[in-house]
Amino acid sequence: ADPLKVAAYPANPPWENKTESGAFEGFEVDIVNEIAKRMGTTADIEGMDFKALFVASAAGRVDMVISSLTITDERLQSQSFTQPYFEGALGVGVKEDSGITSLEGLKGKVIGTVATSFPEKYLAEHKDQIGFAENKSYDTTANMLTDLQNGRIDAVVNDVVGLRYAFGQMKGLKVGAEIVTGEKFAIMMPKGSDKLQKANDIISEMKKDGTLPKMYEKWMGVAPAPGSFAVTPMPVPTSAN
Amino acid sequence: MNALEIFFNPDIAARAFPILLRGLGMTLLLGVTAIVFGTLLGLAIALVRLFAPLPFRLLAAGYTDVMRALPVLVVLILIYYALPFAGIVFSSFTAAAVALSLVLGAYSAEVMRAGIQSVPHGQFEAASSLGLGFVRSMQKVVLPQAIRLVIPPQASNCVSIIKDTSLASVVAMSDLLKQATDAQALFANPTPLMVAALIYLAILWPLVRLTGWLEHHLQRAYQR
Amino acid sequence: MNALEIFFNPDIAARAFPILLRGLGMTLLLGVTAIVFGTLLGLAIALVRLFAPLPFRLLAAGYTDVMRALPVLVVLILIYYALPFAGIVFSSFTAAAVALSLVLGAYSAEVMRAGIQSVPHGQFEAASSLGLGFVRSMQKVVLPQAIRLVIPPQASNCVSIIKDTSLASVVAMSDLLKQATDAQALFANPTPLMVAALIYLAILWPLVRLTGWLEHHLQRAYQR
Amino acid sequence: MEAAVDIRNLDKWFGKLHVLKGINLGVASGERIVVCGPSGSGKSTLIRCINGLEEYQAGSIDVDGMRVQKKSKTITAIRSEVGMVFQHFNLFPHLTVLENCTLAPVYVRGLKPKEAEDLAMHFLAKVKIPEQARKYPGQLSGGQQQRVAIARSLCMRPRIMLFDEPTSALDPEMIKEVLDTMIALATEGMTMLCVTHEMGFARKVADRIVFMDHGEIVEQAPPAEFFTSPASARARQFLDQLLRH
Amino acid sequence: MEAAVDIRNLDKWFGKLHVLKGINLGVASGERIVVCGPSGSGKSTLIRCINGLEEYQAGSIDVDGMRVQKKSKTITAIRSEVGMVFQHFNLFPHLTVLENCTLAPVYVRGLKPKEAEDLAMHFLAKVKIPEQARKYPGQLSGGQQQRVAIARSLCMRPRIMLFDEPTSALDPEMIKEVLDTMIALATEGMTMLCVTHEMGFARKVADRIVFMDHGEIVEQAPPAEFFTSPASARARQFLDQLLRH
Ligand SMILES: Nc1ncnc2c1ncn2[C@@H]1O[C@H](COP(=O)(O)OP(=O)(O)OP(=O)(O)O)[C@@H](O)[C@H]1O
Ligand SMILES: Nc1ncnc2c1ncn2[C@@H]1O[C@H](COP(=O)(O)OP(=O)(O)OP(=O)(O)O)[C@@H](O)[C@H]1O
Ligand SMILES: [Mg+2]
Ligand SMILES: [Mg+2]
Repeated sequence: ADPLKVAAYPANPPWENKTESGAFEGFEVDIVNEIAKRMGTTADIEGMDFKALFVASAAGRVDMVISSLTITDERLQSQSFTQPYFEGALGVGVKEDSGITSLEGLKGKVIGTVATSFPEKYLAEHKDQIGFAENKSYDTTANMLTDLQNGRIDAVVNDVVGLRYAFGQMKGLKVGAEIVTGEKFAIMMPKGSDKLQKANDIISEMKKDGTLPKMYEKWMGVAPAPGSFAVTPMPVPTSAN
Repeated sequence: MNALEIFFNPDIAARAFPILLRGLGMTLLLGVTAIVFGTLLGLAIALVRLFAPLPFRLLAAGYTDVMRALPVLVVLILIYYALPFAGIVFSSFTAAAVALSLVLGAYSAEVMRAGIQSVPHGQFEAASSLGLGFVRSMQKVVLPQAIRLVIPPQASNCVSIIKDTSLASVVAMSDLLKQATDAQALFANPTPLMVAALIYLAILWPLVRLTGWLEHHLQRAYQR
Repeated sequence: MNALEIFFNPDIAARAFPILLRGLGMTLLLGVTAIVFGTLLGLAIALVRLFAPLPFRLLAAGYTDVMRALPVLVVLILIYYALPFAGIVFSSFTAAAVALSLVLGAYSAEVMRAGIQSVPHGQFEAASSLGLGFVRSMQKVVLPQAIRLVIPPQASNCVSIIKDTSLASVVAMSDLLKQATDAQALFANPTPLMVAALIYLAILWPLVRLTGWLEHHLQRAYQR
Repeated sequence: MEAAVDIRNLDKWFGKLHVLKGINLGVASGERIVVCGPSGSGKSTLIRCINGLEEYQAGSIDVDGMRVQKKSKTITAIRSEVGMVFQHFNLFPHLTVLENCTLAPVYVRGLKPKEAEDLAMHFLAKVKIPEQARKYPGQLSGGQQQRVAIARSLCMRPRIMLFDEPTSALDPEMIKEVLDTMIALATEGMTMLCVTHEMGFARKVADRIVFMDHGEIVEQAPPAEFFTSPASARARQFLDQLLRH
Repeated sequence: MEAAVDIRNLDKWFGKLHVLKGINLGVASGERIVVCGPSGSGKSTLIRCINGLEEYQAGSIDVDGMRVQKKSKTITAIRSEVGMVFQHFNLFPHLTVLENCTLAPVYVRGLKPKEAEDLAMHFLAKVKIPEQARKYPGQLSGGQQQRVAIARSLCMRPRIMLFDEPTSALDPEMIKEVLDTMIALATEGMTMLCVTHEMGFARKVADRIVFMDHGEIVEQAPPAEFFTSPASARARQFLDQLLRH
């Protein structure tokens, strides 16, 4: 069979990340590699800008997209998703000395998010409630975090796991607050892909036979909670809830 | 779904249009800012290069050369990402405006230098002989004559700079192009990009034609 | 830590250098590809614009106008992000090469058209009278005479296109600029960017000077 | 006598301007014709029609029995039968004199470069400038350039030569050397159709003088007759003006 | 009599070229001097030094008692005392004739625009072209342009006028109208230093003729004496050549 064409955002550890040698590694990388193996082929992963991921999938340029993508109703209109395998939460990344410790602390502040990401949409929907001054959208996480360090923005909102991981490397930044959103991370595929059902079945298997929970533990440092998405097989989602 | 519905989906076009218009506003504001400051900077550099003491002349020559040799995007990224290490943090808009002005300044300087040099030396001498000082001679005698020769190539420089405003999207400024790519990702449809391209065309095509026309009709020696 | 240590940290420069060299390779490869195809395309368009039947002539004129009115980055993004919806999927390199070639083609066409038009009509007539066909007349009589006038402005077009290779970084191609910004993020230090800027300067400054020289020495009517 | 050129009822317009009006002209093989007439009378246009540099709208032109039509296949064949010499020489400035002469023989006739060079040297000797073969046109005087242009045409071994005011762009000192070359050609029996106002030349070599005015052939006569007693008032007036200068 | 211009031991070099060699020349107020000499003898350079358009390296020039030094404060004062008329007029092509004349009075003398215009019209009437005031220089003949240039200088009410071959770029028909204007000026008592080869003019108005050669003043004499019996061989030779043309 042809190799599985996978698009990934190349700088999103621990989900997926390009190493110095140019190979991909990460939690979702392990998942798609295993799916490919069980389909009797290999995964061919290509790095793209975050915005380009949606275009690639919508245009049928790739078979799968991994990038800690949240299932949303809007995305379901033009894309398909497999069942979720992780319950995400948003983190508010700030400078260590900023004193921001909650969502309320963002009032009047300039916030950064990645363009077209779930957090960007979340902030747009909660703009009045939070009362932030401005939301700047970035093409890459690296640029966004650089600007946070430079002080061009006061805070960033992104997937909390990724932020924690990044702040392990970058000095002077921390996660100031966590926002529980109940968002579900899954693999995105072209709408109505003929590989969708097969991929979903394999994920169910991986959850049942313990492969997926093991990968979870390897990358997140803790075992998944019982009853969490990482261990519960589910059907192909038709809505965000 | 046929090609037209994909690339010019009227529904998406309608929803994307207000988003794009906001971006267009930023693009135009940036373009005008860069043109104003870049042109003034260019005039200053041209005057330094022609009339200042030698070390300053060399500095000005080096500046124009470096700015014409560096890609605009590199200048922009240096200003946006490298300067903060020296404690200078510009907003996207300021960074883009500074970068474009610096670059336009270099190109304008070349054009203006040529324009001023094309005014016959006898004009300076006649002005001096009448007792006019350097500044007055420039203002009343030399520059008004140089301007005819300067306008066409400077118009073409301005068109280039307006096109280069699209680079601001790279440093997260919400200009027309950035709004369009974001909207394209949002709607998972290329219509916003196509509409943005048409907006660029609508602004720039007439300007390109105007530049050609100016070259034909204005770039001759002064005569009546 | 003083400014020099921040902006030109020798240790980081040494570590970043191999990474940047890889990017430089891509940049040069992209530049050369675009120049080769862009120049050929330009020649074809110029010939169509001068000698083809009217509808083709108008098409060619429209093409050059549109390409000169659109920002290069917009062309690149259309090709990279919009074409996939039509099932045409290019890699970053191909997309960038196509975009730059298309743009250079338009600018080259203008330059070559002017060059060919500057060859006196009598030269075509003499060639025809001797029985030479259109292709041979072009190849042996007209183009060799046009080329002297074409080289200087085309050199300047090529410099622009080499500068524009930096735009490929926007569609995730690992060119010199992209490697530099990535390395800057990796080392949290602006040195890689500064080194990259110096590399651009080292390549482009001589070219800019050469262009000026060519304009001075070659762009005159043919004479011996 | 076979007709080298046969022009019948030729009409040509430039847009709305009727520049050739029902021209009939036969040129026999070996015949030497001088065409004259006031400026704008259509002389250049007429001879440019003969080798297809201009299209015509009505009537016909046959050269060696082949119909002249701009977009037809025979045009190349016709053009290699018909040599043309222009007022402004139109040498190729980027090629040496020798290369000017060998270009068409090599690429149209398919000669080997060596053969073409021998041929070129032969004709350059004939026009008396073999020693200039390696120079570029820009290094020669006007008279020399025009002689190169004649040699270049001859290298295609044409059966008919057309000249369009070949001496009118030359300084007076150089006119003679070009006319001498043309007289030598005529003496060898070349069919020639020559637009010129050099009446000395016409008197000496022309079999017939064709006088044109306003796109029409007003009068044709042997030179002796034409110069002494022109039939038409227009020709008389033209000759008067010519002599007064 | 007070000295309007006092030049002492003036030396000037262009790089290594010694163009003025120890010039001594005094011009009294109201005096009219014509400077002549072969091309390259330094005539233009001498009068350009007087209003500071050229720097000099040794010696001194005083105008109305003020030392001429290019970077000094007095240079503006000197320049508004000294009018200069150039060979090529150097009118400002983007300004009307009137604007040419009012520019310096307004910005240097500080006149009100209305006053400056009245003054300009006065002098334009004097040079006999008040009706051209609203035209641009490009619309005038050479002679008219030079007269405008003279009027423009006069509007600064200078005490001394310098002329550098004011008629040598003019067609013969126009020389007279400019010379007449200069003669009228001389008649009114203006101090004039005039480089010209118009010997008729020199004879009529000059108090003294200064003959230069190779950067030196070779001879000074009233015109009657200079033209009839020049003292130096070089002046004789120069006059011979001038008359032969
Ligand atoms: N390419 C053209 N387009 C339009 N009109 C033309 C063109 N060439 C020639 N004509 C017109 O056709 C008429 C005949 O021109 P032609 O050059 O044949 O005259 P001629 O007899 O050769 O004159 P001359 O002695 O000046 O060379 C003139 O009125 C001329 O203006
Ligand atoms: N700007 C300059 N730089 C160098 N040399 C100069 C310059 N101006 C004049 N010269 C030289 O100085 C010498 C005197 O020149 P000047 O113009 O004063 O002569 P002139 O007597 O006015 O001659 P002409 O009658 O030709 O106007 C000449 O040898 C000239 O070549
Ligand atoms: Mg003719
Ligand atoms: Mg002089």
